[in-house]
Amino acid sequence: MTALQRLFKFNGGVKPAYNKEASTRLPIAVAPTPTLLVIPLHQSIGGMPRPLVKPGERVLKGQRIGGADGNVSSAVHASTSGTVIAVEMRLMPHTSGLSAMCVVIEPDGRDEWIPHGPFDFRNASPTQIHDYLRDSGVVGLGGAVFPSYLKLNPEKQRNLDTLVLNGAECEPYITCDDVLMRERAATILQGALVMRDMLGAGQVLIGIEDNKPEAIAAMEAAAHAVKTAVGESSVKVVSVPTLYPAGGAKQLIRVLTGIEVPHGKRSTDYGVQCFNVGTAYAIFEAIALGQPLISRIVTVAGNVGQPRNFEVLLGTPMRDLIALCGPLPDSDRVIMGGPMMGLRMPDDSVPVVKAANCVLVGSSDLFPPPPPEMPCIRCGECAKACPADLQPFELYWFARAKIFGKAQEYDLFDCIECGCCAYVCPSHIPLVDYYRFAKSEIWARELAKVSSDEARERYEFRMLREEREKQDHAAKLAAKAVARREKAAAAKTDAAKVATTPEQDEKKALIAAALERVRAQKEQIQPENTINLTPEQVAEVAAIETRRAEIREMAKPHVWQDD
Amino acid sequence: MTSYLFVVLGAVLVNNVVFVRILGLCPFMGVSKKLETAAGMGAATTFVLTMACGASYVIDRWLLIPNQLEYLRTLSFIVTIAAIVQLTELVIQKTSPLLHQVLGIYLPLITTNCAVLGIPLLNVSLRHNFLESLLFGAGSAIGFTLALILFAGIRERLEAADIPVHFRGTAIAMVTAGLMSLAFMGFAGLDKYK
Amino acid sequence: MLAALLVMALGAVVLGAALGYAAVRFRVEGDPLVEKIDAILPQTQCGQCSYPGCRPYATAIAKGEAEINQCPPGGDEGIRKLADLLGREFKSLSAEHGIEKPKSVAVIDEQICIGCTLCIQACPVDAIVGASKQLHTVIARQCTGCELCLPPCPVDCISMQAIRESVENWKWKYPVFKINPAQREAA
Amino acid sequence: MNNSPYFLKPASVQSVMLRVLVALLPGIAAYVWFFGAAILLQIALASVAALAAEALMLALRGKPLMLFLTDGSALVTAWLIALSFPSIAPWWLTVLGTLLAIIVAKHLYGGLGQNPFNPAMVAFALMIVAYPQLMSQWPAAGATDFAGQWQAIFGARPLDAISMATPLDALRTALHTADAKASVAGVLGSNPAVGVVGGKGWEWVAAGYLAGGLWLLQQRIISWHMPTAFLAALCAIAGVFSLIDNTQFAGPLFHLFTGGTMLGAFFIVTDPVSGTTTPKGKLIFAAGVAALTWIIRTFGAYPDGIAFAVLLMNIGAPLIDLYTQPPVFGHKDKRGDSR
Repeated sequence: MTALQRLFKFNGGVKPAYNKEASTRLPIAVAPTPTLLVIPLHQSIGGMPRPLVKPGERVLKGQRIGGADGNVSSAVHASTSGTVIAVEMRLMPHTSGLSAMCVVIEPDGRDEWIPHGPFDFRNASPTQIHDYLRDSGVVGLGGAVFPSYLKLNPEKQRNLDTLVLNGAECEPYITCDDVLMRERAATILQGALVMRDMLGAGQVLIGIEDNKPEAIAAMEAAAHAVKTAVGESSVKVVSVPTLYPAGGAKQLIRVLTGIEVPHGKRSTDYGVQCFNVGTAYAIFEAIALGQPLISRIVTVAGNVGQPRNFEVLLGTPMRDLIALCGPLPDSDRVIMGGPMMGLRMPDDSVPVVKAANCVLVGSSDLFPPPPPEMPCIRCGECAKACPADLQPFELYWFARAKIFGKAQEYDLFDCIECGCCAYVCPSHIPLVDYYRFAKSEIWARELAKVSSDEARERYEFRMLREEREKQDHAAKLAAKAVARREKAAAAKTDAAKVATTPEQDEKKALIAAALERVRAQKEQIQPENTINLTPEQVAEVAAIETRRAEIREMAKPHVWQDD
Repeated sequence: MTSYLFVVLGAVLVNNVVFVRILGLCPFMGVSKKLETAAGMGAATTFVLTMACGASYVIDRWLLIPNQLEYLRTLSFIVTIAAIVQLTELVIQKTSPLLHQVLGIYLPLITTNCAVLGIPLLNVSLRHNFLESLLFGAGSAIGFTLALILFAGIRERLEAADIPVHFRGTAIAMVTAGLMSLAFMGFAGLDKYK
Repeated sequence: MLAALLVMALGAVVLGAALGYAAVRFRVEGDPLVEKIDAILPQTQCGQCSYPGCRPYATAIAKGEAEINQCPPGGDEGIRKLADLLGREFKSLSAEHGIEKPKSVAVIDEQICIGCTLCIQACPVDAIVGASKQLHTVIARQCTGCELCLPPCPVDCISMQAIRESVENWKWKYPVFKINPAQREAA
Repeated sequence: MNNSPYFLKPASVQSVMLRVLVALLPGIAAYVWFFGAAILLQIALASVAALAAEALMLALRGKPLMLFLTDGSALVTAWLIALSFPSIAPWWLTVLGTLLAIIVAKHLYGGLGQNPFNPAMVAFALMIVAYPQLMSQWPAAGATDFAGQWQAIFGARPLDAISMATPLDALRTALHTADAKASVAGVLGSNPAVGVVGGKGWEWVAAGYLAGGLWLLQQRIISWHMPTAFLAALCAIAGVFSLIDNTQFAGPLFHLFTGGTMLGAFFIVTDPVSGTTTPKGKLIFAAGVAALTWIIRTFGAYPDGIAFAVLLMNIGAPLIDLYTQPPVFGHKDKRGDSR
């Protein structure tokens, strides 16, 4: 089943030490329920969900505690039954060390489920599917946590050829997808078939790096079982060469189909949709069992005695997980994710969230502090390693000097922050840090630009209004003066009875004049140089406008479809 | 035919107006911070210089020499150049307001760009005919533009370099111009080959 | 001598005529540059530049009447952009016009507000809502932090609060450049 | 504490520079064998001068001294200067050139990685413009008498006794003097400095550089683009012109194995800092250096054109890079020269 698939290559990539064996020796264990669950409301890309519970309230396992807010947002659920003891700011699993709104639940130990049951998606309208998946909180579990309902929206999909299931898992140390595929291959496949039916996709390609032969065998067996049982033959398990970052959604799509999805485009525009195997598993649980996303598989690895994978309730403090694996005394940091892209946690008390595929314990022996940063010698190693075909040293050159426009011209926003460039750099430059810095500066600037445009509009409107009020006021005064004069004149000559009240006419005329002036003024705002242009100039203006639009598009917050 | 080619090549490379004749340094230093403005300035100068060479040849040949007024040469050339610059400025202001704003004070500065006066005078002393004058003017101006654009390319990169504080800006630009001049000395002798 | 005079006079007439024609033919009206400058200005409309708003200041810059370093909310970044656009040298912010402060929004202390509407009239972007004798409040999202509402308030109930850093607006910091710490300030 | 990635590939600037120095050794060995130990003296002089200048500039600029002094970049520059200068040039010529290279061409631009011009070639060009005589006195093959060379370097003895013009110089002088009868074969045939394909002895030095360069290629310190494009373009241009008129234009083998061709191809043109970095740009850059080298060698006033050719292409490098950016992932169809 694997033999016939033609594979493609992406440029660049690196082969770091994988260190995956240690955590795959033992099967997945269920982590015990902690004494306190801290469930952040914001666990996906998009808007912060609204809290739906109050302190003191009793919640059941699977009860929605955060409701999706806005077009891109995903619900959050109680991981077990218990009492809400607080809805407050708590330290987030984020490098910034900042806090955000969390629901703190004290479990009652009864683990009592909220009533739930399967969801018949085949007889549901697209809107119902959309709402159901949104409220079941399924997001991409590969690390990007993009809400899955937005990618499973059947209305928008046309001619979807391929559903890619991402089991590549290229980051060192992480094995959560590996063991999930080994142990629960059939469920993953069921989930994949559900997604395929929702999307109306032709084939399902399951891409797995060839350093996970057990997972490939398990998935193949499951695919074979499905084939013999229901004659389903659209599923193919494909072994892909082990090369970091083959598990990036764009890189995997490239390897499996040869299609390159540019930054800012959706893969569905090219007939492909990509999900992580863990997401497929979660989709199956949500659809077939009616269970929202309340737990996930997490690899605990690095500087611990016995690395292992756990099925963890969301909200469990990382400290409790690490304690299960026998942390070593010289541990000095906790990383969420792998060593190439993982985020350094402010401390080990932060909770496991939907994005946490791995809790990596570090020490200065395991991850020594980098040697001093040397100047870039433009050797081009980073360009050779870059899977996005960028020129990292140019990006660095301009990001370091804070010349962000130039960095953007060199396609800063096509960077997926995979870390390959920094990994190979002989000058030990923290390249990715420079890109993160430049990107967040540019986003901040874009936001400032939007709000300043809004302020300009409001200011100009206010100016216009004040001008109008002034003119109205002057008109009123003038009208009054005229009226007074006329009254006096009328009294003097005693010649009364003018058919219509001139006062009103006058006022109307004055208002009309004022409006006319405002209109004329508006017209004058047109800059003179946009009239009488030659066709070339018009074309040039149009070209500039499209370029600007592109830049705006590029500068939009970068959304990974990696799951 | 080859002699015309040598006039142009000589003017562009071997006797590059900026790097070898060291003329027109003010706009060279002033308008080379960005590639686009450098190209704009180069284009404007090319236009002015070519026009100036043609006009000055006509004036010199048909007006000054017949009337034995060679002593008015410098004066009349300056007037002609000033008028052509003024004309160019008006046209640019209309057709590309941004370029006009960016070139700013440098556009009228073409008037006092010594290259623009120097090349017509060199034309006279080198006894160029009309076509040679035009080619020499255009070639020199292309050499000027080339210098400007190459320099701008380097300066755009230098902008982000960790240059010692005291050398930032014009200082390092002067050093760079010197080294570029050194490189252009490699062309020495090319126009005298056989 | 006469020939010289004639030649120069002839030249003057011919060139003068050509220039005169060009001046008419290529006349430029309006100034599109103002738009471009205005787009760079932060639109706080605070008047710290000594002009009544961002657009008047933009007009003044375009005319060459104002320096580019008079806008404290735009900061060094804004000055750099203006310098780039106009091909002028970068200058640091002029001290007499103020200093660059962290972006903040106005907050009305509702215990003290007497509902006098003076701040509503002062706000250049209509970001304060309320009516006479009623509590006023600031629409934080639309407040530009211009501080123009502070002086008119008779009871000093408006204060400026810096925008707090959150997980959403947190920015990655500039990587520590171990080689030359002085460069960070300069760059 | 640092952010991701948390572990790095073992690689360093120092090891890159060290391997470049190692790759120069075969060429240096041949140099010593044919032309005596004077070159070792020059290398020592240049190294000391370079390290001193580097230390001075680092101290003045307030940079960590040991970290940068030990990165090896100054030594690479020094060795290239020593190898491109005549080995019997007076000591002050080498030292002055090295000081100018390190101080002006390197540190005024911000030091390692930021210089737009190749420092070694700046030194060569400055010195050959200022002291054309001294820069054209090359040792004759077999003249390995170290005492005589010592005296030449430290100024006691006139140079002419142990020096002679290189084949390139001889050829250029003969063809330039408008002697209608002069031809390539005639000039080279009668010249005692000419060996099998290039200069006597020099061709072995060139072979040494070639060997070192191939090792660098194998070590992936340099990419194949630059040396290949440089050598191929030089061959092609020289070949075409010698086919047209072999009395006036020397053949490709002569060009490959005389002057600084091999040193240039693997050690000078390949400098990533002052050269281009995109694959297409590298090809254009190296071919441009080759073309200019041939033009200056054939028509110009200086005996070897590599230094000027490299500097001239250095000037254009930022623009070449700008217009040869490779297409980014997903943009392969529409990009190219769109900037």
